[in-house]
Amino acid sequence: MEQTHESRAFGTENHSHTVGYGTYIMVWLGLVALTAITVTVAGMHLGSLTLLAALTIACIKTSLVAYYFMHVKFDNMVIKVFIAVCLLIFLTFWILTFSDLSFR
Amino acid sequence: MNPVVEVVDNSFIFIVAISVLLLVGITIAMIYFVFRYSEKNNPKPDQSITGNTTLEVVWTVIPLLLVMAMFFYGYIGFRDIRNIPPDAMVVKVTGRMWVWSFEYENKKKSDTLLYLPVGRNVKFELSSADVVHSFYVPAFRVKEDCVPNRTNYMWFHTSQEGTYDVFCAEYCGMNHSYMLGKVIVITEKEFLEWVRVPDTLKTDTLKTTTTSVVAPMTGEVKADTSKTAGDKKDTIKTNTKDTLLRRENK
Amino acid sequence: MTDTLAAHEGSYLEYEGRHKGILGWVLSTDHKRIGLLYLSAIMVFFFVAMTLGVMMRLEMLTPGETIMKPQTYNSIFTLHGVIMVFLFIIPAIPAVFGNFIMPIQIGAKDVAFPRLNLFSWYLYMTGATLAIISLFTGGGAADTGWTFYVPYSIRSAQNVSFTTLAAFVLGFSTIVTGLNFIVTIHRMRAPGMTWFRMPLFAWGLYATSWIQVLATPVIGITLFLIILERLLGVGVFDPALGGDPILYQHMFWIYSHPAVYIMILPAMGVVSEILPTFARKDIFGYKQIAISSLGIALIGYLVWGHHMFVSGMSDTARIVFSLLTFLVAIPTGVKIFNWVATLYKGSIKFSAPLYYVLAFIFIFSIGGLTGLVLGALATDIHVTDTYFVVAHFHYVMFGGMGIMFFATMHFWFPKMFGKMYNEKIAVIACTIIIVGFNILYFPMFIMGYMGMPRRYYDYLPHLQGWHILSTVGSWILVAGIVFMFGNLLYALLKGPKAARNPWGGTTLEWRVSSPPTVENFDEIPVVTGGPYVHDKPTYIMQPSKELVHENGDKLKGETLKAH
Amino acid sequence: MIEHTEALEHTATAEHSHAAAHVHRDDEGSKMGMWLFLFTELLLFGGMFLLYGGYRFAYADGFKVAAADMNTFIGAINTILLLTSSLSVALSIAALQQNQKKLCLSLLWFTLLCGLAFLVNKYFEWSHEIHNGIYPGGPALENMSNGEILYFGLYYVMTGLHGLHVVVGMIFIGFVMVFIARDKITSINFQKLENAGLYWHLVDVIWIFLFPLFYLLH
Ligand code: HEA
Ligand code: HEA
Ligand code: CUA
Ligand SMILES: [Cu+2]
Repeated sequence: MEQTHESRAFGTENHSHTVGYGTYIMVWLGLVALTAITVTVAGMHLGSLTLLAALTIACIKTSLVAYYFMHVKFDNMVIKVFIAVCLLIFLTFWILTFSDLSFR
Repeated sequence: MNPVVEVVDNSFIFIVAISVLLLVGITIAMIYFVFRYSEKNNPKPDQSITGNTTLEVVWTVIPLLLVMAMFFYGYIGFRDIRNIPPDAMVVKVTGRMWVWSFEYENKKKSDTLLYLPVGRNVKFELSSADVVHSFYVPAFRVKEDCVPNRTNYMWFHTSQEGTYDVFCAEYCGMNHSYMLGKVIVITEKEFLEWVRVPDTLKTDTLKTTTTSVVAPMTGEVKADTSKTAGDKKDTIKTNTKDTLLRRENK
Repeated sequence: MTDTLAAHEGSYLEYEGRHKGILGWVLSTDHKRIGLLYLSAIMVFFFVAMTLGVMMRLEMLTPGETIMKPQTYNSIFTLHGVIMVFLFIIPAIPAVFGNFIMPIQIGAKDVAFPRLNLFSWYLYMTGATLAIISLFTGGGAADTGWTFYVPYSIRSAQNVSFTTLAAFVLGFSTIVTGLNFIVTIHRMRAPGMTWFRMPLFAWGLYATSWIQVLATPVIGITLFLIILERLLGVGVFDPALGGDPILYQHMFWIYSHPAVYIMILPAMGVVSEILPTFARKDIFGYKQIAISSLGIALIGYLVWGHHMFVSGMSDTARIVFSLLTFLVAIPTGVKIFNWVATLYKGSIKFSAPLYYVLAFIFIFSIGGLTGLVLGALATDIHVTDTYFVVAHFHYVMFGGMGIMFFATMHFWFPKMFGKMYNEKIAVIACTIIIVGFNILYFPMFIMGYMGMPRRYYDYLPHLQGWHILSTVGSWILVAGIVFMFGNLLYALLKGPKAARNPWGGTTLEWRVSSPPTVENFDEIPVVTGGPYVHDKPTYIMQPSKELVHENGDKLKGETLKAH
Repeated sequence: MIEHTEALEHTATAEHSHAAAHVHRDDEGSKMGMWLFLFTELLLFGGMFLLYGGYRFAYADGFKVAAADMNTFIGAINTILLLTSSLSVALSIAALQQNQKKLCLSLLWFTLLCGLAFLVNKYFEWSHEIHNGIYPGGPALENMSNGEILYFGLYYVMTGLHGLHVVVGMIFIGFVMVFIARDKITSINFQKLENAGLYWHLVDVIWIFLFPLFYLLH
C-alpha cells in the first residue's frame, strides 16, 4: 500500500500543512501581475505568437493556483500521479484530434 | 479484375486466415486442457505453475508482429483506395434524403442511376445537401461519407460492364434503407451518346427508376416503395421546413 | 477453507435497520443492497432491449414490411442500442457485482462513499425514467441510432432531446460509481492486501473506473450540446451554421470507444476469478493479467478514430488510428493466453460458471479477431456500417460481456442469495445459448461482407436466406435465455441452501457467510498472500485472536484489535 | 510472484487501515474523491475547449472579428475578481487551521461577494450582447459569418456553463459556512472546507483559460 508510506512521509494523515498568509498573498500578487501581462501582450499584435503567449501565461497561472492554492505542493504522490494521468489523457485527445484537423 | 477489389479481398483473407489459426489453436488447447486435466484425470493440481516469463514474451512479441503485418496489408490496400489515378473522370455525387444525384463534367445531371463507361477510372466528389450519407458500392469495395459543407472523394475502376448496387451506408432517417441506386457500366460509345444529350433524358431516367432497373426490393413491395417514394418527398419537406421554422422562431 | 467463522449478525437480506420493507432497500447505503437494486433495475431494461432485438429480427425475416413500418424500425434499433449500451452493458457488471463483491474481496465493510453510491442508483433511475418518458412525449422515440450523429440528430422531428438527456444523466451515474471504486480500492484494502495481492476482478474494476471518470464527461458535454442545439438553436455542430459533423464524431467516439472497454474489462476480471477457482490452482501470469487491464484502458483512449475511417477524416489520422487500434490486441491476447494456460495442469472441476467462461473465450475471440478486420484500413472501408460491424459488436458485447454477465450470475448467485441452482440445467441452457448465438450472429458476418448495410429496414431479396437463418438463431437464443433465467428464478424461490464456499474459491468473499452479513466481516481480515493460492490459507479472518497466537512476538496484538 | 508475508509490513498497514476504519473518517480518501470529481469537470470543459480549438483552427479570422466585440476591460476585472476570491478561500483555510473562525467566515463571505460581483458583470455582458441581437437565432448573429456564429455559440455555452459552476461553487461554500458556524468543520476537521476550496479554485482555473481565449484575440 504505497500511499500509506507516502502519506507518512508527508506527515500525519488527517492534517495538511499550514501555509502562512504571506505566501498566499505573494501568489495572488503574481497572478494579478500575470493577468496584467497577458492583457498587455495581447494588445501588442504579435500575430500567431499572441495565442502562444496567452496560453503559456494561462498555464503558469494555473500551475500557481494548483500548486499553492490547491495545495498540490503538499499532496502525496498518488494525487500528483492522478493529475499527471488526467492531463496526459487530455493531451492525447488534442494530439489525436488534430492529427485529423490539421491534415485535412 | 479490379485492382482495389483484389487488394481488399486479399487483406481480408490474410487477416481472417491468421485469425482462424489463432482461434482454432486457442479453442483446441482450451478443450484439450479441460479434458486432460479434469478432476478425474488429474486429481492433484500442480500448484507450482504460476507463470512463465519466456511464454509471456513469446505471446507478446509474436502477436505484435502478426498485427503489424495486418496493419501493413490494410495500409497497402488503403493507399490504392485513396490514390486517385490522374486520368480519372470526375462525377459529383450529392446525397440528399433519400436520393442520390450525380453530375457529370459537362453538367449533365442524373438521379439514382449512375451511368459510367467501362474501363475507366472514376473519381467521385461527394457531398450532401442535408445530413450525413455514405456512398457505398459493395461490388467495388469502397464507400465514403457524404458530409454537408464538405467534399470528400473516392474512386474506383470500372473493369466490367454490368449493373451494380449502390447503398447509402450512413444512417440518414426514415428511408435510409431505400436510398438506393445503381451503377450501370456501359461501353464507352453508349456512354458518350448518353452523356451528350442534356436534360431530355431526365424524365426518362425517372421513369426507369420506378419501373424495372432499380426495382429496389421484391416485386410485391414495389408498390409500397413507390408509395414511400411519394411520402418521401413530403417528409423531406416537413423535415427541412421544421428546422427552418425552428430557426425562425428563435 | 475451514468454515470457522460463525455469522454473528443477520444476513444483509434480512437485516432491518432504520427503515423496514421496501424503504429499507431504496434508502439503504449497504453496498450489497445497492448492488441488488441495480440488478433488479438492469434486468428489467435488459429484457426490454432483448425483446426489441427479437422484434428487429422478426422484421428482417422477409424483405419489405413484415411486422412494422420503417419509422418504427428506426426507433426500435435506436432504443435497443441506447438501452443495451447505457442501461445494461455499461452499468451491469460494475454496478451490480462490482458493488456487491468487490468491497468484500478487498476486505472492506463498504465502499468509500456509501451515500454517493446510493445516489448513483438514483441517477440511474432518473436516466432510465427520462428514457421512458422520451417514448411517449414529443415526436416519439428517438430515431438516430445510439450514436446520435449530427446533423440528423439535430433535425430529426423525434424526441431526441429527452433520449440524449437520459444518456447524459446515466453518464453521471457511471462517473459516480467509478469515482467511488477508485477511492475504495486505494483507501480501503484490508491490511496486507498489496496491489499485487488484490483479486483480478478488483483490478478490472479499477481500470474500468478510470475510463468512467476520464472519458464519460466528454460524451456528457457532447450530448448536452445536442440538446442545446435542438432547444435553443445554439450553432455548434450544425453544418448550416459552419459546424463540423466530423468534429462531433470525434467527440462522440472519444468517449464511446473507451466505453467498449468499460463494458469488457469487468467481464474479463470475472474470467480471471472463475478460471483459477475451477482449475483449482493459481492463475497463470497474475501480474501480466493485472497490468494488461491498465494497458487496455490506456490504449483504449488512443484508438477512437477507427470508427471514422470513411467519415472524411484526414488520411494521416486514419493511418495513425489504424496503427494504434492494432495495439489493443496485444494486452487482450496476453489475457487470453494466460487464461488458457491457467487450465494447464489444473484439476478442473467442470461446472456451469466455467462452461460459460469457456464459451466466452471462444466467442469473444471471434469478436475480437473480427475487430481486427475492422481495424485494418482497406477492409474496414468495405465493411464499415454493414452487418459485419453488427456481428462484430454483438460477438464482443453480447458474446463477451453478455455471456460473462450470465457466468457472473451463476458464479456469485449462491453467495448473493444463499441459494443453489440446478447446475445441469444451467449447462444445458448455456449450450443452447452458444448454438443460438452463433446461428444468430455468424450469418451477419457473411451478409456484411456481401454488402448488407446496417440500420436497414429492408434488404435485397438475394440475402433473405441468411436473414432467415439469423432470425431462427434468435429464437433458439430466446429459448436458451428463458431456460437459464427460469432456472435461476426457480433457485431463488425454491433452491436448496448454498454453502459458504460451494466452489472452493480462494478470495475473501468465499470466507464470509452466504449471504454475507450486513457489515461483511466481524473483523477486518489480514491478508498474507496472493488471491488465488489454493494450498494454504492466505487470509487471517480474526486477526485479534489468530495473529497474536501465530506470529506472537512479531505482531503487536493491540494494533490489530478491531471492535 | 507474490512474496509471502513480511510481518513488519503487516503491522504498518494494519495500523493504518484500522485507524481509518475506526475514526470513520478518511480525509485523504475524501480529498482523492474530490480530485477525481475535479477531473471530470476538467474533461467536461476539456471537451468544450477541444471544440473551441477545432473551430478556431478552422475559422481563425471569424473568431478574431467576433472577439473584437468583447470588452477586455470587463473580462480582466472578472479575472481579478475570481483570482481574489481564490485567494480569500485559500486564506480562509489557513485561518481555520489557526482556529480563527471569525476571520475564516469573513473571508468566505468575501469570496461569495466576489463570486456575486463576477456574476453581475457577466449578466451585464450577456445582456449587452443580447440587446445587440447577438444570440443564437438573433437578428444580428444570423447575418454574421460562420466563424462568428460558432464563436458566439461557444461563448454562450462555455461562459454559461462556467457561470453555472460559479453558482454551484457559491452554494457549496455557503453550506460549508453553515457547518463552520455550527462547529461541524473545525481546525482539526476541515476537509469539507478544503474540498469546497478545491472546487472554487477549479472554477477559477477554467476562467483563467476562458479569459484569453474569448477576450484576447487580436
Ligand atoms: C465490448 C465491446 C467491444 C470490444 C471489447 C471491442 C473490441 C475491439 N473492437 Fe469493436 N466495436 C464495438 C464494441 C467492442 N469492440 C461496438 C459496439 C462497435 C460499433 C459501434 C457502432 O458503430 O455502433 C465496434 C466497432 C468497431 C470498429 C469500427 C467499425 C466500423 O464502424 O467501421 C472497429 C474498427 O477498428 C473495432 C475494432 C475493435 C478491436 C480491434 C477490438 C479489440 O479490442 C479486440 C481485441 C481482441 C482480440 C484481438 C481477440 C483475442 C486475442 C487473441 C486471440 C490474441 C491473439 C491475437 C492476435 C495476434 C491478433 N470495433
Ligand atoms: C449488450 C448489447 C447488446 C445485446 C445483448 C444485443 C442483443 C441482440 N441484438 Fe443488438 N445491438 C446492440 C447491442 C446489443 N444487442 C447495439 C449497440 C446495436 C446498435 C444500435 C444502432 O445501430 O444504433 C444493436 C443493433 C442490433 C441490430 C442491427 C439493427 C440494424 O442495424 O438494422 C440487430 C438486428 O438484428 C440486433 C439484434 C439483436 C438481437 C436479436 C439480440 C438478441 O441477442 C437478444 C436476445 C434476446 C432474447 C434471447 C430475449 C429473451 C427473452 C425474451 C424475448 C422474453 C420475453 C420478454 C419478457 C418476459 C419481457 N441488434
Ligand atoms: Cu442516406 Cu442513409
Ligand atoms: Cu472502437
